[in-house]
Amino acid sequence: MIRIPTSALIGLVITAAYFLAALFAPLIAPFGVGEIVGDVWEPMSSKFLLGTDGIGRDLLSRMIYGGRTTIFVALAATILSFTLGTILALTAVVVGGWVDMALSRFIDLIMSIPTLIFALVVLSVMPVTILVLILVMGLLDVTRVYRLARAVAQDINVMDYVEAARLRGEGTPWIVFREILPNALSPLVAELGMRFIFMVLFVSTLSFLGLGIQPPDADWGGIVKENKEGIVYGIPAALIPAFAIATLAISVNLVADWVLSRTTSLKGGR
Amino acid sequence: MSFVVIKLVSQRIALGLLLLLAATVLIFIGTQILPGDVAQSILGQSATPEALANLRRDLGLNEPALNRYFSWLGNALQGDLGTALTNGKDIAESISGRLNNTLFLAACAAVVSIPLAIFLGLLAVRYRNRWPDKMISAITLATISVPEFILGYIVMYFVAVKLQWLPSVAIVRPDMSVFDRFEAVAMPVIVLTFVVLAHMMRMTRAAILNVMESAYIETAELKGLSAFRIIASHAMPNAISPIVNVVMLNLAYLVVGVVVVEVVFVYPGMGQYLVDHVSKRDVPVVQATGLIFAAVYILLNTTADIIAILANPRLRHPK
Amino acid sequence: MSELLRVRDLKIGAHVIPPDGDPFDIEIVHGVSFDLKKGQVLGLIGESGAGKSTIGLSALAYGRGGVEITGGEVFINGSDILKDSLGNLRKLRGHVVTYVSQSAAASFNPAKKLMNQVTESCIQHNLCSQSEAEERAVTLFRKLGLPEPETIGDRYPHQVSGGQLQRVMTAMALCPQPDLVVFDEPTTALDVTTQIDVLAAIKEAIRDTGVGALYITHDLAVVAQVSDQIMVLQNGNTVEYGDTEQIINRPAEAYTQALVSIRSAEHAEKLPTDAPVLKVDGISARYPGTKFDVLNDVSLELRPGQTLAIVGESGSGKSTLARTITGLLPQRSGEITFDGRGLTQTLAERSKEDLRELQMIYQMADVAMNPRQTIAMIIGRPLEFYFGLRGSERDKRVRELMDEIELGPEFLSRYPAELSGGQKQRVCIARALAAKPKLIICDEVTSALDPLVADGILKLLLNLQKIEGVSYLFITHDLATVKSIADTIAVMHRGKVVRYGPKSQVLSPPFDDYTDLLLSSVPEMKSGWLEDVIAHRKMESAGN
Amino acid sequence: AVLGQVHPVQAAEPVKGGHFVLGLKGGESTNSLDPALSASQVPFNVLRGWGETLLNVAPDGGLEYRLAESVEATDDGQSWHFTIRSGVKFHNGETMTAQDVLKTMERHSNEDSKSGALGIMRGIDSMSVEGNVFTVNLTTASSDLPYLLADYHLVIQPNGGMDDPAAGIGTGPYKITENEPGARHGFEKFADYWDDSRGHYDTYEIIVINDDTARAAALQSGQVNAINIVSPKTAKLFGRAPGISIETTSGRGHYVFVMHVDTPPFDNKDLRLALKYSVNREEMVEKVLNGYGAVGNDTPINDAYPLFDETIPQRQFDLDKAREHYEASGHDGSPIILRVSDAAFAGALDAAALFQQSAQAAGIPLEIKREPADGYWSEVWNKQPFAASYWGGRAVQDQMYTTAYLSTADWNDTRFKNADFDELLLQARAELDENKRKDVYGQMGRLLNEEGGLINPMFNQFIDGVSAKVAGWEANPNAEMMDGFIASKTWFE
Ligand SMILES: Nc1ncnc2c1ncn2[C@@H]1O[C@H](COP(=O)(O)OP(=O)(O)OP(=O)(O)O)[C@@H](O)[C@H]1O
Ligand SMILES: Nc1ncnc2c1ncn2[C@@H]1O[C@H](COP(=O)(O)OP(=O)(O)OP(=O)(O)O)[C@@H](O)[C@H]1O
Ligand SMILES: [Mg+2]
Ligand SMILES: [Mg+2]
Repeated sequence: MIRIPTSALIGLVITAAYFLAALFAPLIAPFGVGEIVGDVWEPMSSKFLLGTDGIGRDLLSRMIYGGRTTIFVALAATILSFTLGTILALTAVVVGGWVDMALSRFIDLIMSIPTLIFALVVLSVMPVTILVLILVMGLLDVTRVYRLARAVAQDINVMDYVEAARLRGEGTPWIVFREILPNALSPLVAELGMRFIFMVLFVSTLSFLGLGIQPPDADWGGIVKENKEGIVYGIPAALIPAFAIATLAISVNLVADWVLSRTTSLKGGR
Repeated sequence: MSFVVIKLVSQRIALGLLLLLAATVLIFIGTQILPGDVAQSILGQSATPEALANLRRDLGLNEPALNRYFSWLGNALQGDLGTALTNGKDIAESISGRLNNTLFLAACAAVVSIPLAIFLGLLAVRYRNRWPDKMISAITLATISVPEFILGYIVMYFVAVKLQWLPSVAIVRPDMSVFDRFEAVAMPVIVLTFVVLAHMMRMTRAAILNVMESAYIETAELKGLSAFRIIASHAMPNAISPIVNVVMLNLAYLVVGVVVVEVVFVYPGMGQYLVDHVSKRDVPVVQATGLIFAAVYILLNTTADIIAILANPRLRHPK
Repeated sequence: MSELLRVRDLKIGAHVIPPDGDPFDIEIVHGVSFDLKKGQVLGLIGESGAGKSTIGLSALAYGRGGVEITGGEVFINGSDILKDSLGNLRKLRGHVVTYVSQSAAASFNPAKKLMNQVTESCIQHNLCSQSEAEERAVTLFRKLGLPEPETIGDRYPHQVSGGQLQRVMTAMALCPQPDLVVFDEPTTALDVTTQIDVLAAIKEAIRDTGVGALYITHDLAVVAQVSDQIMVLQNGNTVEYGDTEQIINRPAEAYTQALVSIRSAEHAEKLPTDAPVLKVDGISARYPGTKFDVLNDVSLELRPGQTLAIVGESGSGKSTLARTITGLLPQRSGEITFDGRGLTQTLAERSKEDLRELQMIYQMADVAMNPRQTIAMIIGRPLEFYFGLRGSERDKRVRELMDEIELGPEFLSRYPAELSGGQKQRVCIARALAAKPKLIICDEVTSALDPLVADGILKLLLNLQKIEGVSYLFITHDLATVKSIADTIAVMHRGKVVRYGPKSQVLSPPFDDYTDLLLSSVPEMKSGWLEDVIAHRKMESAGN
Repeated sequence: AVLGQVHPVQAAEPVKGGHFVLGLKGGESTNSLDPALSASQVPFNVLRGWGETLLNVAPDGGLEYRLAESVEATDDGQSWHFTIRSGVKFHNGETMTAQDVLKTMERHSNEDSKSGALGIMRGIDSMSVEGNVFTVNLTTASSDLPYLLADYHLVIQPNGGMDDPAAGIGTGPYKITENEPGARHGFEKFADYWDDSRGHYDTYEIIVINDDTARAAALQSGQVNAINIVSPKTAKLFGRAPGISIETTSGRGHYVFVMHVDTPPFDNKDLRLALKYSVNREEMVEKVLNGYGAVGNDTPINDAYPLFDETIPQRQFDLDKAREHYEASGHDGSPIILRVSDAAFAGALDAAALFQQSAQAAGIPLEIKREPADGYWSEVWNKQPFAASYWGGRAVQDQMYTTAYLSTADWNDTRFKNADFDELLLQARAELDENKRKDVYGQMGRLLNEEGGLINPMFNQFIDGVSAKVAGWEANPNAEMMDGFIASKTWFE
């Protein structure tokens, strides 16, 4: 059995709780996601455990359903951007030469186009579905992941043990996945944690551009925005989803930290 | 050695310029693809079809795209960015004011946040898995995961409304003293710092931890160096390239991505400027702004690449 | 004379966490005691993995990785440093006690110039000013026989040869003028002539400053020259502890006797037979960005089933030759023919079969293994890659190889950082053997091994040669090894081959100057030899 | 005949001086000083500061004479004579003449014009000047011309702004001193201004604050003296802050959903009625406007218009009727897609969500599709068959109907083409008897209410926030911020 430190345990429990809530949303949520059941911004009560939102929908139910979209979309986009970005970057470094040059500059190029223009152009030529949303988010983030992964891999690629593997005649996949990746893991895992947060926030940004999540469905960032006006008047409807995002972020990163401490240790973790 | 460096840097600069050229093409194409057009956007609901047609003709939207691209590029090379379709203002002039503001804000935020993030990162490594590390992580993660505008509202509410320490709107006037400018950007800087801190701090922490088990760290420890010196002077140089990349990413964000903070604090920067003109489909301005943003990205990315190579002697002097 | 170091009943353990399975504790050192006075040298010898490095580090109250000092006392100048606070330890380390690491290659910070690293202790402990420290360093570089002592400090660690790096490490330890230096195999990578310089420099430092030293080595002849007392270790236990003279001349224990006795690996020189398996024809090479050739018109031949030994001083280009043959460093001119076919300059164009048949064992074992792969993965990979062995078949072969290099199966699940220097070296050997190559380039493969294990390895190599006809390009500085294994010998000096021929011919007079120097520098296992040689050389140079 | 009356000057005694700051939503860095291009709130308010029109519509719906001293029409209502005020100076020192008026009108009515007022100039046959009288001849009679010429775009500029339309030179009480579109606009008192009852501040400035919360905070922290568009959700809470009053004014603006009556399934009257009946208007006013508004009746007209017919029965929320009509429509049950963005109006998504819920209760498969705010007006509105929209209303019913409901209307966003309706509109326009006209307008309203493609759940109110320091506030239903005259008509106590 692996001993899990308390902090990682907390992280795991909270993350798991959010995941489960998302998974079983229809079973748990007391009301429907778009159902108007009360007054505007009702305070917390036994009927509405977290109160109601700006037009009288049950906040708890919206949070539970919203978690679904948020976690699913953010997770899918993060995984996409991560695997693609890392593999591309590591391969570029390992293959080197003009492949590396061309790919890296191409990524720089894509990165230099303002996201807003990018998103709007995509929006205008593609149907707006969750899949497109995930693709757009993931692909935009690939550039960021790529640059980081490349920077890390570049330093590792010149190590003697990588040279030894080349000398053995190993192909690119082996060098990428077995020689470099394990040694690049900890900055990558840290970045993964961050990227997940950015994705959670990014979903709501894109939703407001009209891409993706359609009402009455919601995502947590979106619920924050829907209720943002109340914040300075002490109405918690916006703070609750913000709190959920923060706790999810912290939990995911607590887990990432734990993975990190296992990957940084040259002794296989302790 | 310095020769190698000069060659590398000049190569990268040349490439950067080439990239910029490619970026202009993409931006131009992008602005052509964007649905909707300026005439409609300017006049909105109160316009008539004739008025629209008139405006369109006035704005030269009927010429072929290729001609427009080359004449635009030619003029841009001479520093002439043209005039805005929407309000007829000289773009170079109105951008320069906005750009100054943006760079000023970005610089202030960078000066505060980058050293702070790296310092906190080092501190987190120093007290790894102990409470200072956990505190730093939890707080920065919490601030980064809260949408920017909420941070903005909270800071604004406490600092400006409750305590009345600072003005709630960061409006800058041309005749402002430097001190007043600092005062104006104080709150945006606080918020931006919160926003960018975590990413840089976490990467510093992770990248350094990744090299902390190397044998040379042991050597440093056996030299009796202080924990902090070991981290800062021995681990850091070997972890620099991911850190630099993340720092550059955040710098780029500070220059091109602070729309929300600009809006909340009413700061006249580039972000809002771009958004306004995109939504009005004011193509020349979008192109000019896109050009500047692309230049910023390319410059920062190139810098990151160069630093990464300079920081690693094995890349600089391959075997 | 006052007591500098006093160790009582030292026990050291390690916490091992295998990638699969439960963690467990092992004991590495089982209660060792010894004393060291100011100005004296205690030699620690013993087989690879006996715990020498671990004990050496305990003089700085330091445990590596999962290693922890579990019991006993270590007094430095009368105070028990195991009870010291971390702050006090920091004042001690790098100032009162310094350490010369066994693996110089990994121990230098790759991102910092050598000079900064050498002077750092002085500066950080406020011992002297930067310029003074640099002066000290340059003086040390010169004494240690490093080339370009004034400017070598401006290089980065990867830009100097293995032996040079090791000497810089010694300079780094001596620079702050400590009370006690722990030398962990400081001359393993050095040719005999250079070794004399280093030993002389160490002796001088001891004489001038009264520094005490713990000298860890497996080379009895060396330890005989420098140490006043010797402790013999085996499996973390003291086997024998006494004056140098007594241990060398009248060893009491069987294990010590075995160590002291001469080596047995021997083989008669074979005559040139078939067509050469490797033919190096007039190659020159240089490192990118530098302006002089490290290899200058080198031509050599190696026949199947034979061994070509390359000897030469540190920095003469031996490893560079190996890199060029393997294709890691493209030659500027010349031809390399392997098994009758011309070898392409770059690695990417060589066939998998070529690559398999030509294996290289790196000089610096610790940097040549991926720190995040277990030993089982490291040795198993060539089996899988070249022969497609999987599962139990592969495991079986891995175990066989482990047996051959005298490592138990408990090491299979360990990571490289959890091995001793010699153990890592052996793993690298096993990795090369796994490929069943035709030719192995062995770059200082036995230098980190104690005579007994080294002997075993040499026997293994010779045996393979006999059965499978493997050829070796054997880079070494150890002339004893050369004598026992080589058929042909090439002597390199400053990038050129200065003497080349069958063993019998190269090692018999008349000698050229350099070979003469080389042969006369082989340490002998008698005390006072070093002084004699030094005195003799001084006289000679005065005579000139 | 002379229409309307000069509006009486404010009763209280104004105090001169001070620096007044407005924090306004609705400004972009693309804004121009060219009156022709003014479209959002900030340019509108800026325009009101430096420019003036011939007339203003008074808060009570009457006319106020500004640069025109008097107006006379021929009896057939086809020719209108405007006597231009003399001695009025432009900011550049020149005197304003009837010639400037003519040029201005020509610039806005020119075929090549890009003016937002082009539509209302359409009925003009010819214009001329004689001495200080500016004459307009119409193609058909219209009793509403003075109202049309009160349009805020029609600011009189030297030589009609032909030389430099964006120079910002007018006859207004304030001169523009700084113009940073999307950020701020600075003004100082124009010393030679002709009307002493307006323009009490020495200087004033407009700061563009597009974020609702930031705007509220700026007022609360005393950085600005007045703000527009207080978010209805928080207006009550916000109004509790000390030193701030919330000023609400009912206007003619309405938050609507528009259906194209010529596109299936909306070409089916029963379906349209089903949708109309399934809107819970009270709830919407309560939840989206937080009570700051009034229910709509599926016509664009409310009691803020002159000649409003209050006898048209109010459509009620009636799920049974909705269900009945839905079944009668024979709709196949496929989702009816309503396209929405908050760009249409603040709270559009919320309103749509409420609509969806109540429609669902009636068994109508309404589905909401969120559209990007960017490009909403050009890509969605007036293109998609069912979308959210906002109409600010017009000065008079004729103008409103002409703009959007006439078969030939420029912005017929419901594709409502009804010959009877067109007939009635022309009839009303030429009718000079107010009672008869009111009757005709009533018929048109009923027609639209039954047949039209407009679902008008609510009329919004202007909610402005004003610091207690500011005196002289008066409600004005024509537009927010006292029809943009807040800087001209108020003063510091
Ligand atoms: N971190 C560790 N975890 C587990 N075992 C370890 C660890 N470090 C060292 N060992 C084991 O402890 C023993 C002693 O190691 P040490 O490095 O002291 O040997 P050494 O005497 O210096 O040998 P060599 O001459 O080969 O360098 C070896 O068997 C080694 O495998
Ligand atoms: N990457 C490099 N760049 C420049 N010079 C180098 C580089 N690597 C080695 N050298 C220099 O080339 C020379 C030959 O180095 P090489 O490693 O071949 O020596 P060697 O004979 O193997 O020595 P040793 O016995 O000490 O390992 C040395 O002087 C060394 O300093
Ligand atoms: Mg050792
Ligand atoms: Mg070498």
